[in-house]
Amino acid sequence: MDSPAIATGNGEVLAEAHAHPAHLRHHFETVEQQRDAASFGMWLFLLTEVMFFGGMFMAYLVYRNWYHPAFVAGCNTLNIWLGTINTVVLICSSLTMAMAVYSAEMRRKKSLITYLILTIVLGIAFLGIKSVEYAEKFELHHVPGASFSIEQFVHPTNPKAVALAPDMAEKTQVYFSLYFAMTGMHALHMIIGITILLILVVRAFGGAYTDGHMTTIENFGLYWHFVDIIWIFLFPLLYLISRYR
Amino acid sequence: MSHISPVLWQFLTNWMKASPLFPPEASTIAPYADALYLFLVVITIIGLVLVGALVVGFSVRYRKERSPEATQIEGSTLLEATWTLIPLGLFLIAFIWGALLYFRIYNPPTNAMQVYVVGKQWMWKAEHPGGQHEINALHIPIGRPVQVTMISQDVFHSFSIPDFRVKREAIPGRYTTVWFEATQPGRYHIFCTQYCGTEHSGMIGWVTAMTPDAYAAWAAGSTSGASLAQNGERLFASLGCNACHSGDPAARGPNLAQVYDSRIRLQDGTTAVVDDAYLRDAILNPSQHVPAGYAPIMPTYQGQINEDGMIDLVEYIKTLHSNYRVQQTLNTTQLSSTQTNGAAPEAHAGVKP
Amino acid sequence: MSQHGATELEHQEHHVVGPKVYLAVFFALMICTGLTTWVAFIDLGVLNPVIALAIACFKACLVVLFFMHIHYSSKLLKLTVASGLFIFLVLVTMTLSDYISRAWGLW
Amino acid sequence: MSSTNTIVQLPDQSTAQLPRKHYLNQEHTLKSWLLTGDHKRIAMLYLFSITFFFFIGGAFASLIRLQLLTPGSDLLAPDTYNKVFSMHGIVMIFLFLVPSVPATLGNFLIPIMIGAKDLAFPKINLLSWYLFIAGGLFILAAMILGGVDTGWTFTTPLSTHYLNTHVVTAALGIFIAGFASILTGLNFIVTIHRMRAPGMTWFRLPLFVWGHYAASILMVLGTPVLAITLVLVALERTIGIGVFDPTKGGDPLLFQHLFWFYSHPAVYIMILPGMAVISEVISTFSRKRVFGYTAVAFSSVAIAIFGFFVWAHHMFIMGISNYSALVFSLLTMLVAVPSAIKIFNWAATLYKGSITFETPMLYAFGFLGLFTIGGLTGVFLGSMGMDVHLTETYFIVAHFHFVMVGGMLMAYLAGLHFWWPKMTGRMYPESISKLAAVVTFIGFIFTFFPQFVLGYLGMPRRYASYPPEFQVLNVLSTAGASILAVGYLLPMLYMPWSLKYGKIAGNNPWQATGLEWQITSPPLTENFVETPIVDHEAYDYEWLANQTEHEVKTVG
Repeated sequence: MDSPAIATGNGEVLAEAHAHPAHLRHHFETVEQQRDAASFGMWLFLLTEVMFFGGMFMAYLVYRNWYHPAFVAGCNTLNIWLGTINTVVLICSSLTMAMAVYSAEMRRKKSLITYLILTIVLGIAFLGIKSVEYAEKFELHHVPGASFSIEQFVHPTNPKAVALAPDMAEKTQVYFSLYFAMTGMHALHMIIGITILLILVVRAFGGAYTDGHMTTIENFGLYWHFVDIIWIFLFPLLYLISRYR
Repeated sequence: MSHISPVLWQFLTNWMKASPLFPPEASTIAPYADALYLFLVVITIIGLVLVGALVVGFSVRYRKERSPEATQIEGSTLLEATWTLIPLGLFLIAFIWGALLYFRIYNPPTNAMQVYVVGKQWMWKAEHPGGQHEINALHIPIGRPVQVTMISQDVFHSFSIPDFRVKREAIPGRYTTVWFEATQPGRYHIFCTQYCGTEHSGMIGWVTAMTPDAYAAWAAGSTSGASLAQNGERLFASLGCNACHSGDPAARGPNLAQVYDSRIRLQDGTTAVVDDAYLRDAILNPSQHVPAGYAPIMPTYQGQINEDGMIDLVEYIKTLHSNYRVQQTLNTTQLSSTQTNGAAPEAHAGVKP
Repeated sequence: MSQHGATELEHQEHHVVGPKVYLAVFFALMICTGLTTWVAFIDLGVLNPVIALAIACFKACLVVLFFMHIHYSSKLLKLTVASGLFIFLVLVTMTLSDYISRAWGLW
Repeated sequence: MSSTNTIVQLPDQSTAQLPRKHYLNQEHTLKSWLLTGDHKRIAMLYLFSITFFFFIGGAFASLIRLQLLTPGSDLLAPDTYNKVFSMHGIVMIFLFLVPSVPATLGNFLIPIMIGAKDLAFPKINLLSWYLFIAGGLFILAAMILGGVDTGWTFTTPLSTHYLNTHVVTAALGIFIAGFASILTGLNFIVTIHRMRAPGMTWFRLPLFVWGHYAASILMVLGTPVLAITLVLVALERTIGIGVFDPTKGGDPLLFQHLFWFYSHPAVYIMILPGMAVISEVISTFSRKRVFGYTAVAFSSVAIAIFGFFVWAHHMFIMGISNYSALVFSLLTMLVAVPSAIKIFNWAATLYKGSITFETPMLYAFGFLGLFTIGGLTGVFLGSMGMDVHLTETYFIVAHFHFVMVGGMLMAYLAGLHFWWPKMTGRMYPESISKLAAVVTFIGFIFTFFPQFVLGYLGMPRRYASYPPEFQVLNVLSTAGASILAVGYLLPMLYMPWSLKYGKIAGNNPWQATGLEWQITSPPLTENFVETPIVDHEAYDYEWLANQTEHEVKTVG
């Protein structure tokens, strides 16, 4: 909780600071202070992200309790296996990202680049699977808005599915609204993440991050893991409600 | 306010009525609201005078010319505690008093007369059970509690009668209620206070409070001919509700006679009190309101009945004390359906999406 | 400022988390994912969502503690994470206080 | 009560000189301003932009007051009027009040006050300004393309389904400006935690920093909820998802919950930095340590925390459950207490001081009076039964303006005058600025006090036309507004004037104790020649008295 500057701000350290280690910005006293500030800042940013998604989780909670049958029916139209595979893909990408951070820490340029590219590939795989799922929703008219149709819920073609009363079937639109809002926002975060990863790879080729200054890659790792955590919650909430029916 | 000397109270109320600082007290709630208001105003004045006196007093006494030396003082826990606890106490009184008033405003007495209000951009439509329809106007008798059940057809509106000190938002998709008892004949403003679009400031009307006799005369003179319940009955028949809700023990739908205000068991094991909101919801979202022992076969009437029609239906079911009329209507429709060859089934098919 | 020494120590060693920990966490996450999908097909009544969320929370904790290094981080960061959780719970509980009690009727 | 006596003499300014090199003349190119990482220059950029937006919002306010001069909608058609008050609200809240003190004074002073060379993330600080400008441009675009008439509250389903104006553009603008505010808050929190100079412990921080710390917590945690709410509104408008739409099964009250979850704490985002300024000003001009330093510091944090628990008091008549209304009302009463604590501590600070009445002090006195009224009328609205009659009327307009304009804007002007010598190196003209302070105060009372009465009489807010019996009070209010406008225009004239003709201020014209007063005015780009080592409490006038002997040249 305390400023490292207090501990280091006496004369001798100041003299050292004037020697300006590489990557130390002028307004920080020490590299440690700079690094701590950066990761603290990143965590605060993630806090805002928690609240950003928190609003949607809140809405989900309310409507799930109000329209439970519609949510169950909506959930049953999702492909649980694609969801599970996507979860696995995302956890793998988290692992590769963690390993990338480790490689940067160990100053291994080659493995850093490999792991970053692996992370990109896994991220794109996730988005690919997601887009397959989205395309299916478009075909079934399950995208909220003008083209939304409740036909599948009132008269399901799948013999195992439970038919909903029309009034409850209408409420599946709330489920899909939240489904698209939540997974869409998550996908948007993935796309932003992949874009940044591409930049990181290019700069890693140039030798960045393996020279001891790895704050950027560390903080990006935090972001990537956070996106993973959001999916860890989205998966059970959207795919696994009362699956046994 | 009985403990205040009557003379003083008289003086205060007369002054309040004469001055433009207060709106007239035209309902039974108004004096309660004004009493709380006065209490809060007094607190504010005391607070302001206290702060003002401290600031001005210290500024005069300790201005640089008189007090060239500042004496450094760290603080005082005792003083901090004082000005934490005293305001806290006062605020808590305001909280309790306000809560009591709130429940007075929103808990209608059971004998209240019913009026329905539908808000839409940009007018208030008032409907009396006797079939009197008014736009941007509301006629009520004095000396009788009036419960207003409202709903909005489009956006949020807010039904406000400042002279009665009551206000409630009319919300799309849900009934809200407020009640008041006018004490003096007169005309009072109705405002829409929730911003609702272009003509928001045009959404105003008048409450006319009348003596009971005058009200009776007005009610007799301005009825549209059919009461809300009668309109509801017509709608009930034309939508084919009586096909299932016939009152027969073997009928597919539950018996609706005397169902209003009763507590019923639902299919999922919970119980619910049948009030206006329940009836409305059960017609629009029947699958969430299936009574125990019945199959969830009722179709939804979402998008087929406007809010006025809903009010007619609700009012009809409210006044349904026996099934005599239902069976009569049923007989006529069955008769007509056999005559016209399937008019009723068509109507039935029409309600399926 | 007695905590100078403590903070200094805290900052001195920047903990490097090795691949072993990462792999262990990774396998735990995988097992949890399998578990949660498997459990979803068993009818446990109200317990289904509870278990699904419990597993999700556990997985999230693993990611936060190890992948995101909170386990090795300063108190400040731990507090930051906790405060995020706290304020989210405020949003949820206070809003639900309205939704839950709305169903109880007028008074 | 341990006590010591201190005498503080104001320095002789006749010999004061501007430093040869400082942050303003370090570089002169436009690029050096637009790509600067210097928190002081970014503060100046913010100062210019929010002044611009203040006058846009002010122009809309004048239109509102002129329209309300007569009962009919004579000046503007109702839909134009709706656009005008919506733009007034949106511009003033999101583009002026939220960034006002934090982004200008906070940006300028927080690093200096804690003895740092800059904020922790200078580039993010600059990014925040660009985001703010982008957000502002979107809002201006919405205005120029035909306006938006949702009110600043964006109530659904009105905003999603019933209006054809540029709701999405305006919402996007607020979304972007919101991120500017998040980044500012984030930067402050990290800076205050991580960048304090040696010896600058938490309880040696000036109360200005405490207030900003509390406000920053609210910015970081509250704003994203507004962001997602506006995203959902935009999605509902554009592609028709059904989260808040009652016809699709959504609950419009959920929008209110999410919106006020941010927008109630937002008023604390606006007022806490204002309170922070007042602590500094009152201490300086009574030459006394703020009475009950810890109480004032913790009351800021208490406001920040409790501020998150009370939002549904905006919804008492909207049909939330009575039980939950009860809880929210009780918590509202609790959050009022820390503000009362602050007021009394400030008043007690004057006790046994050595008080002078420079312009910032006059504004601060204005703040004390108006904020007391504004705060106590908030209790009216927190008291559920009273709220039924008062909410959505001019009472709430008056309450809000007493707190925000009477409180926050007074504090902002107090701060601007107080730190003007530090920011520019020159004094503003004292007598005319005193006049401006008095004019502002009088104009304010005339403008907004009648609105309390109007509110109790029941005049609804956001009315383009109104029943004629309300006219007398409205005319009074408009008359007051014209005085108020003069009060705000005066600083616009003499502040720029003083840039060239003002007296040279010297390092510490007020003999204040903060670190910012121990360096040159205007400060060097790096603030301090070498990192200061703090060995005294905040507001230690005794320390200052000893310092004056060698004119604190060592730090600057």
